[in-house]
Amino acid sequence: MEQPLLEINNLKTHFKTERGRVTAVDGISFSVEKGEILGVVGESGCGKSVTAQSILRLFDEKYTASYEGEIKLQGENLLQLSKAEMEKIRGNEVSMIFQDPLSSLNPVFTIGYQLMETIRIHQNRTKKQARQMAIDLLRMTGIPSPEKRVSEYPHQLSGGMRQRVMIAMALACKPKLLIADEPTTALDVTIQAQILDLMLELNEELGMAVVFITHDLGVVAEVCTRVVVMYLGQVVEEANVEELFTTPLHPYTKGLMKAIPQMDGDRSQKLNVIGGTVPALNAIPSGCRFASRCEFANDLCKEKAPDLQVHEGNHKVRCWHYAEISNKEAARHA
Amino acid sequence: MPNQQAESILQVQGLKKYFSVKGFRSKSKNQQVKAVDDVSFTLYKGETLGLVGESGCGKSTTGRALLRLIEPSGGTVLYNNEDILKKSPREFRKVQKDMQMVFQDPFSSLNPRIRIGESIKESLTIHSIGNRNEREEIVMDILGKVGLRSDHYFRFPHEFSGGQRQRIGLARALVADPSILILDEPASGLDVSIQSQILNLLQELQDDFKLTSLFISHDMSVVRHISDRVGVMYLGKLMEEADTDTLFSNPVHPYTKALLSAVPIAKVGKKRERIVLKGEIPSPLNPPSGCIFHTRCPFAMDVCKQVVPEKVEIQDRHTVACHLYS
Amino acid sequence: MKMKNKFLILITFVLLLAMSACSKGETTGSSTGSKESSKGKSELKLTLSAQPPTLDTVATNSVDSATVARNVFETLVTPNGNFQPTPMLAKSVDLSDDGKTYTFVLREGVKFHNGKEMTSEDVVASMNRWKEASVVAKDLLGDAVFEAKDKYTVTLQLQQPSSGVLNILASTKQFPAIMPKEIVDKATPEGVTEFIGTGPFKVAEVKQNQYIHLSKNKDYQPVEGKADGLAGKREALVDDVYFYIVKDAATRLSAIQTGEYDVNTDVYFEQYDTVKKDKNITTYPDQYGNLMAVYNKKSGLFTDQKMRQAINAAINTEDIMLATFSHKELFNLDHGYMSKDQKDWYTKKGLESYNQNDAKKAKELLKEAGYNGQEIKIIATSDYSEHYDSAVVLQSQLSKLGVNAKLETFDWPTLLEKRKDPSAWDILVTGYSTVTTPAQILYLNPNDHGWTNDAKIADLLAKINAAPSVAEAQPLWAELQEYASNEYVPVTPFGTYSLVAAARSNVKGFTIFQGPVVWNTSVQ
Amino acid sequence: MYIYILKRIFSLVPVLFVVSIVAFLLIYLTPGDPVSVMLGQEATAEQIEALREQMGFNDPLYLQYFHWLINVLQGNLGDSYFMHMPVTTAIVEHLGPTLSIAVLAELIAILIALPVGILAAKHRGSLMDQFVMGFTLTGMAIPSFLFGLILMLVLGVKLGWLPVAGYQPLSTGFWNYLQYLLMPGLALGIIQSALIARMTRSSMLEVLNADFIKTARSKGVKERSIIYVHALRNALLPIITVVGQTFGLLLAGAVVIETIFNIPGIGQLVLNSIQSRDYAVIQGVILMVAFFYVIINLVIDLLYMLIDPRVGY
Amino acid sequence: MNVVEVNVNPKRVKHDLKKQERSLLLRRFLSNKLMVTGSIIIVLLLLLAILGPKLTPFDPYEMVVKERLEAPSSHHLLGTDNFGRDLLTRIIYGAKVSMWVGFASALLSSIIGLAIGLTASYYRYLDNILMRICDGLLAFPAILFAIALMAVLGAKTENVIIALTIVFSPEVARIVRSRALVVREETYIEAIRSQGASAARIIWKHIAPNTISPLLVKATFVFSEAVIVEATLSFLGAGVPAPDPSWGNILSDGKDVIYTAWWMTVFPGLFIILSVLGLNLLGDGLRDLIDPQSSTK
Repeated sequence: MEQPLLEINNLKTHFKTERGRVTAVDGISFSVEKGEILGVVGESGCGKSVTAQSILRLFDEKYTASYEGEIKLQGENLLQLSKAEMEKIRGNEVSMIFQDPLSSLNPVFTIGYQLMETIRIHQNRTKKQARQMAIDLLRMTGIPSPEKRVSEYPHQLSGGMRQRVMIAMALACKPKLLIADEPTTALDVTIQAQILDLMLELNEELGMAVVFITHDLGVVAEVCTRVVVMYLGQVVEEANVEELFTTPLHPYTKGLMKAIPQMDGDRSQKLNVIGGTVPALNAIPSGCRFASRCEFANDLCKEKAPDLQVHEGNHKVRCWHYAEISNKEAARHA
Repeated sequence: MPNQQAESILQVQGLKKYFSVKGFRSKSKNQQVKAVDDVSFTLYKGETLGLVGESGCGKSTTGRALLRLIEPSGGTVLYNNEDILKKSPREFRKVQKDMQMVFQDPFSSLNPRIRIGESIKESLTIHSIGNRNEREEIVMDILGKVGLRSDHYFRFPHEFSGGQRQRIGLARALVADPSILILDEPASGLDVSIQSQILNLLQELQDDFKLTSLFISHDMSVVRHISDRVGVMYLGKLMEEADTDTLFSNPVHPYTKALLSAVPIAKVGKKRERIVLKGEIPSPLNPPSGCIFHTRCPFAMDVCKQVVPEKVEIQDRHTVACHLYS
Repeated sequence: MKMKNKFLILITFVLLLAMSACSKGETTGSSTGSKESSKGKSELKLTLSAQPPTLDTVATNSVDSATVARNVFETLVTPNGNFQPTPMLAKSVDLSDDGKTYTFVLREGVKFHNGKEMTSEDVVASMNRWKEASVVAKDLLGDAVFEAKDKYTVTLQLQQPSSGVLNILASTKQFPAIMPKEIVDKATPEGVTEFIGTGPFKVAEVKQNQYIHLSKNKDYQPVEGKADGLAGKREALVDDVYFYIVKDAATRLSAIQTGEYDVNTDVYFEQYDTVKKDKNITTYPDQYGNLMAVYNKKSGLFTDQKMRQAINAAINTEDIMLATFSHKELFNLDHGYMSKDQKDWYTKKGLESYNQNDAKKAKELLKEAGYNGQEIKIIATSDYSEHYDSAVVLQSQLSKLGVNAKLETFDWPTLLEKRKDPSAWDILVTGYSTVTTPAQILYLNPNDHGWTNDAKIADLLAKINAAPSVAEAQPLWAELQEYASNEYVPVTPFGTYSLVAAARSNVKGFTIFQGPVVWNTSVQ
Repeated sequence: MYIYILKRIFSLVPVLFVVSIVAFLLIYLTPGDPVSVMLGQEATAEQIEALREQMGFNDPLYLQYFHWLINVLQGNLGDSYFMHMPVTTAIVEHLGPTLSIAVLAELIAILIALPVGILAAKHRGSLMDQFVMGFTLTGMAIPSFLFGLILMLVLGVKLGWLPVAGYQPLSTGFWNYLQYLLMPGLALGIIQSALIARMTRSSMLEVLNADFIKTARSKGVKERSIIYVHALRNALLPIITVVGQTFGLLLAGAVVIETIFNIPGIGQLVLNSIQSRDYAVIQGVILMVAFFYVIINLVIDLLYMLIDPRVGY
Repeated sequence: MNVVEVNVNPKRVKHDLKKQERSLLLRRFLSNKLMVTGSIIIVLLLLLAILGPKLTPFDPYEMVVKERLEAPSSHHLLGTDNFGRDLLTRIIYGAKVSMWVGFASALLSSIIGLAIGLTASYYRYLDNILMRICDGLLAFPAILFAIALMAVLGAKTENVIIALTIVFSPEVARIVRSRALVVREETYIEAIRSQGASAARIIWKHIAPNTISPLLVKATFVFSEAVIVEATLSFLGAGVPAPDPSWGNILSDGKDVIYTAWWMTVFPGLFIILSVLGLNLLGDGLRDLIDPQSSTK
C-alpha cells in the first residue's frame, strides 16, 4: 500500500493547567490518504480541535503543552522537527483554516498583506508577484473584484467572504494537506452550502487532502469520504462515510445519529437521548470512557478500557461488545 | 396537532421594527434598518409555530417585539382581543405573566450572582403569586418538572452545564404558568446529545402545560421536528408560511427551497439537487427594492426588482410572498 | 483606504506639532537671559526661597521683594550696621530746631538706570507714593508733606515732632525707593511696571518662578565711606546677578553643596549643621525677626488678661525655639519687643515675664481665669516652617498643661484671611521681621494682629511717636515694654531668630544685613 | 471619518465647560485672596479691603465668570496680577520644562516598558516574568516624590553625576538641557514604566491568545514576527491608552517633581499661583492642563484609527 | 429524564452549600499567592494601626525636644523626629491615619461612584450630563485637583477624605457605568425585563450586584492610590495637618532633614511602599479571583 500522506500514531497532547496536567487528546491514531477528505466528528470537548492543532504543533510547547506519539507527514515525524523546520511545514505543506474567520484574520492588516505574507514566507516572490498571486487566489475562491478586496481589511468583509479569504490563504502554497477546523460552524446555512461546495471543488481541482473537523454529522455526510468519530480525547469509531451512516457500530455514534432531528420522514417520533454528560478531562473514568452514558454498559466496560479494534476493512470501533449491541438492535427492530 | 378550527390566541398584524442608525459615513442623517418589516401571523391555541431564517432576518427581533423587550415601531398584536402594544407598562405586566420567553444563550440568561431558585422565584414575586413559602414550593415543583433536583434550588448558575441551564431557563419561563411561550433558539449552542434532551423535554412540557409556542430557530431540522407550522423569514419579511409537513415536502418560495436544500443531511447515498444561492445576504441598511430576495433569486424576473410581492394563500394555510405565484 | 491613512497621519502630526510648537516658542523666548550667563565667571547665583510678588518694594511688604529690590533701588537714608539711619541718596539731612522740618540735600549727578538724572521732583513723587502705601509711614507721618525746594533739595514738613522719622525712612522692607517721577506717575495700586532705580544693579530679566536676573549698572555712582550695614560704598563686582527661585529647602541645600549656586539665601534651620560642616561653604546668620504667639484680645477666652498671663507663664520658649530652629546659634532667648541689635531702643525691662516655664503658676492663673477645658484654637500657616513648627510645639506644651488646645494650619493666603476674623482663632503663631521703630510694631496696633486694645499702651505709643528724639522716647518705650510684658501681655514672644545664608567659599566680600548684600561681592 | 474627528473635537467643548466652571467655583470657594498676598506679610485689613474693591473682586460670582468666559472665548485668558503678564504668556513660558520632562519621562518609560513587557509576556511564568512583575508592582507602589528624593540623594549628592536641581533651556546646549532633565525624567519615567510594562504584558498575553495568532503560526510565520508584527500592533491599542493616561499623569506628577527638582514648569506655576491666589493663572492653567488632557485623548483616538482600521466605523 | 427525587431538607442543603461555597472560596483565595501576600501585608498593617498604639510606650504628640533627631536605637527603635517624638510611635499612629484616609475615601468614592454609575447607565438622559461632569472632573490631574480642593476645604484629615472622594468618585463612576452598560445588555436582564420587573428591581437586584466585582477591585486600587495621594498631599503640606501624624507629613518633615536624619525619610517611605504594594497585590489578586480570564498565568 502506498504510504499515507499523514499518519498519526498514538498521539497524546497534554496541557499544564492550574489544576494539574490534563490530557486532552489521549492516544489518537488515524491516517489521511492523498486527496481524500477525512472527517473528524465529535461533540464539544472531545478533543477534535486539539488534534487538529496538534498536527501543526500550534500549542506553546514551552509553557503549556506537550506532545507524545508520532505525527508522520509523508514519513517524517513532525514532532521531532525543530522550530524552524516546523515553520517551513506550516502554511506550505500543511495549512489550516479555523472556525471563526473574523477572529482568525488579523484585524489590523489588509487581506492582501496577510495573503502575501504567506506567499512570501514560503516562496521567493517579489512583492508585485505576490500581490498578483494574492489576487488570483481570491478570484479562485470566488471573491468578486479581488483587485479591490486585497486592500481591504477583514472587518469590511462579510462572514462568508472572510472564510473564503481564509481558504485562499490556506491554499496559497498549494499544500498537500488542509486542516479545516469547523470552517462553516459560524456561517449561515446558505453560506455554508457555498463554502462546502467551494471546498469540494478545490479538493477536486487541487487534489490536496483535507482533514475536516466538525460537530455536524450532516456536513460530514455531505463532504467527507472517511470519518473518525471522537469522544473524550479518543477515537471511538472510524469508517468510510457510507459505512458509518449505514452501519454505525459504536453506541455513541448510534446515539448521536438518532439524536439529530431529521429533514424527512416521520417527525412524531421522539429524539434519541444520550443520558448524562461528558465527564471532565480531569475526572476520566478508568474503564470505557463512554460507559457512564452507555445504556449497554456492563461491569467489564466500567473496569477495563477497550481498544480500537478492526471490525472489517477500515471500519474500526472502540467497544467491548459492539457486535452484541448490533444484534440486539437488529432483533428489536425485527 | 391542532385541528383546523383551533381558536387563535395571538394575532400579529403588520408588525414593524425599524432601527435608526446614525452612521458617520451615511449621507442621510437617519438611516433605518428595517429589522422587522410588516410581519403578520397568527398563533393558534396549543400549536407551535416555528420561525426560521438566517442570521439578521429579524426572527429574534420579532419575538422580542411581541414581549415589548424591543418597543415595536408599528403594527398590532392582539391578545385576548386587546392590542397589547397599546397597553401601559402596568397593564402590560399582566400580559407578561401569560407570555414568557426562553432565551438562546443559557450561559448569559441567568444572573450569575443569584441562586437559580431565587432566579426562578423572581417571576412569582413580580406577579405576586403565592406567599413566601408557597413560592418556594412552586419553584421546587417546577424544578422537578424540568428534570432538576430540588436541592439545585440553592446553587449558582455556574455550577450547571449548558443543558441544565436551559432547563432552568424553561423552569423560569413556566413557573408563572404562562399560556404562550416564546422560545428564541432554545437549543442552539448545545451539543447534539444535549439538544435532543431539551427538545424532548420541551415537547413534554408543551403538552403538560397546554402551551402555545413560538419557536424561533435557524436550524431547519429542529424547527421541522418541533413545529406544527413554520414561517420563513428573510431580511425582516415573512416569505412563506405553511404547515410543517407541507412546507418541508412542498416548499414553493425560491428562498425556502434554497434554504431547505442547503441543509446538510446526515444520510448518505441520497445526493439531492442543491440550490446554491449566489452572493450574500444584502445589507439591511440598503435593502433591495421590490422583492427583497430578487438579488439572489434564481428565478428573478423584472417585476421582482420593482414590485413588492403580496402575500398570497396558494393553498389552505399555505401563504407565500412571491411573484411566481401571484 | 490609503487616502484615509494619509489624512490621519497628517492630522496627528499637525496636533503633535502644535503641541511641540508651544514648547519651542518657549525655549527660544527664554534663551536671551541665559546666553549672557554662560559668558564668563563674573556672575553670582543666589537662591531665593520664594518668588517676590513684585520688585516694586513700595507696593509690598514682602521681604523677598526687598532682598532683590535693594540692589536696584536706593533710598534717601539707609541703616548702617547698628540700624542707624545714614545718608545714601541724600548728601545730608538736617532737622530744624523745632523738630518739624527735615531738609534733604540730594547728591548731584546720580543717574537712574534709564540715564535720567535724579532730581528733587523724582524724590518727592517717590516719597509721596510710599507715604500713602506704607502703613507705618501713614501712621507716623500722617499729614506730613514732601516738597521740592530746588532741584536738589527736598523738605519734609511734619505737623508735630516725631522720633522715628528717619528710622522709617531707613526701613529695610517696603522702603521708600526713589524712582523716576514719570514711572511713579504711571503706577497702579499693584505697583509700577518698570523697575528703574539708581542702585548698583539694574533689572535685566524677570523670569517668573525661575530667576530674576540683575546686571551691573555701569554708570553707578557710589557714596563714599566704608561699607557698613547697608550704608557706605557700594560697588558691583560682578556683571550679572541671578536670584534663582528655589522653593524646596533640600534642593537649595544640595544645589549649593554641588556648586550649582553660589549663595543660598535661606538655609533651612535643620540643615545648618550640615552646611556648617561643609568646608566649601561659609555660613552667614542674619538676625531676622521674632516669633510669637499673638493673643486674640477682641473676642474669646483671651480677652481675659489672666488667661494671657497664664499661657505666657506656661510657655517653655527654649523648647519651642530649639525644636523650631534646631541650633542654638540660630536663635536668641534674651528677648525684648525691639531687637537687641537696635541699640537705640533695646531694653530689658519686663523680661522677667519671658520664658517662665512655670506650669504651677500657669495652672493657678488658669483657675483664676475660670478656665475649664474650653477649646483654644491656635492658628498658624504651614507655608513658613518656623511658624508651623513653633505652633506645633506650642500646641504640645499647652496640651501637656491640660489646656484643650487645637492647632489649625492654613496656607498663607488663607491664614491672612483667617487672621482678620476675631471669631476664627484664639492664638495666632506668627513671626515679625525686625522693625526700626516701636511705631512699626504691628501687634501693638489696635486694628489688626490681635487687636491690642489698651489705653495705657496706646497712650505710651503716642508719646513715643511724638517724642522729638529717640533718646527722649526710649524711657517711655521701656515703660511700655514692662507694662505689656508683665500685665497686659498682648503676645508671648518666643525669641528672636536668625536666617542663615550660606555662600560657597569662593564668594568673597559677601555680607548679610536683613538679607543678603550682593554689592561688594565677588566670585573667585 | 472626517465627521468622526469633528465630532470628537466637538465633544471636548462640554468637558472644558465643566472644567472651567469647576475651576471657577474652586477659586471662588477658596479662602484668601491675591490682595492680601500682594500686600505682604504685615498689611492691615483696611489696606486689603481697599485694594480688593479697586481690583473688582467684590463683583458677584456669575459676573466674574461671565467676564472671564467672554474673554476666554476671544482667546484671552486674562493677566496675572503677580507676574504682570498675560496668562497665556506665563503658561507658554512654563510649558517648556514640563513638556520636556513629560516627553523625556514618557520616552524613558516606553523604552523600558515595551521590551520588558513583551519579554515578560513571551516568557510568562518564567523567572524573568516574575522579576518583571515584581519590579512593576514595586514601581507602582513608590510615590514619585520619594523616588525623586532618593535619586537626588544618590545620583546628585552622593555620586555627583547629575546636577541636583534646576532647568536649562535647550538653547544652552543639548547636553546641558538634558542633564538637568535626566533625574526628574528618570524619577517619573521609571515609575510610569511600571504601569506601561504591566499593560504591555497583559495586552500582549491577551493578543497572543487570539485566534489570528494561531492563524499566523499555522501559516508558518516566524515566532519573532508573530510577536513584533502580528501581536504587537494589535496589543498597541491598550498600551497607547495607558501611555496617554500616563502622559496625563505626568503633567500632574510634574507638580511634585518640579517642586523637588526646582523646575520652573506648569506645576510650579500652579502651586505658586495657588499660593498667591493668582486667580487668572490658576484658572488658565487648569483649563490648559485639562485641554491638554483632552487633546491627548484625541491624539490617542486618532492613533487608534491609524493602528486599527476598525476604529472610526 | 430519570430524576431521582431526593428527599431533602432545603434549609440543610442551603447551609451545607453555603459551607461548601465558603470553603471553595477560601481554597481559591489560598491558591492565589499574590492575594495572600497582599492580604497578609494589609492585615499586619491594620493590626499595627489598631494594636500598635497600645503596644508603644510613647505618646505620638509628646515632645522631648532634647532628644530630637536621634538615630534609631534600642530606646527609640526607629529614632526620633525633629520634635523629639518617637518615630515608630508616629508611624504607627500615622498608619492609623493613612489607612483610615485611604479606606474611607475608597469606601465613600465607591458608594458615590456606584450611585452615579448606575444612574447614568440606566437613565440614558442623565447619562450625558453625569458623564460629561465626570469627564470634566477627570480632566483635572488628580493631585492638582486634590491640592485645589484642600485649599478650599482647609487642612483637616476629614477634608483630605472629602477631597480624595471627589477626586476618585468619577473614576469609580466610569468603571461602574461601563460595567453596568455591559450587564444591561446581558440576556438575564432581558429575561427579568420580560417578566415585567420594575426599574428599581432591575437596577438594585440585578445590575448593581454584578458591578460589585469590578467595583471592589477598583476600590482596592483607589485605596492604594489614596494612600499615595494623601502622602503626596501631606508631603506638599496640603494634607493631614500637624500635629497629627501621617506617613506623608512625617516624610515631609523628614525631607528637610534628609541629610542628617535618613530614618525620617526611609521608614515612613517604606511603610507607604509596603502598604501600597500590599493593596495592589490584593487588587490584582481580587481581579484574578473574580475574573479568572484576566488571570495571566
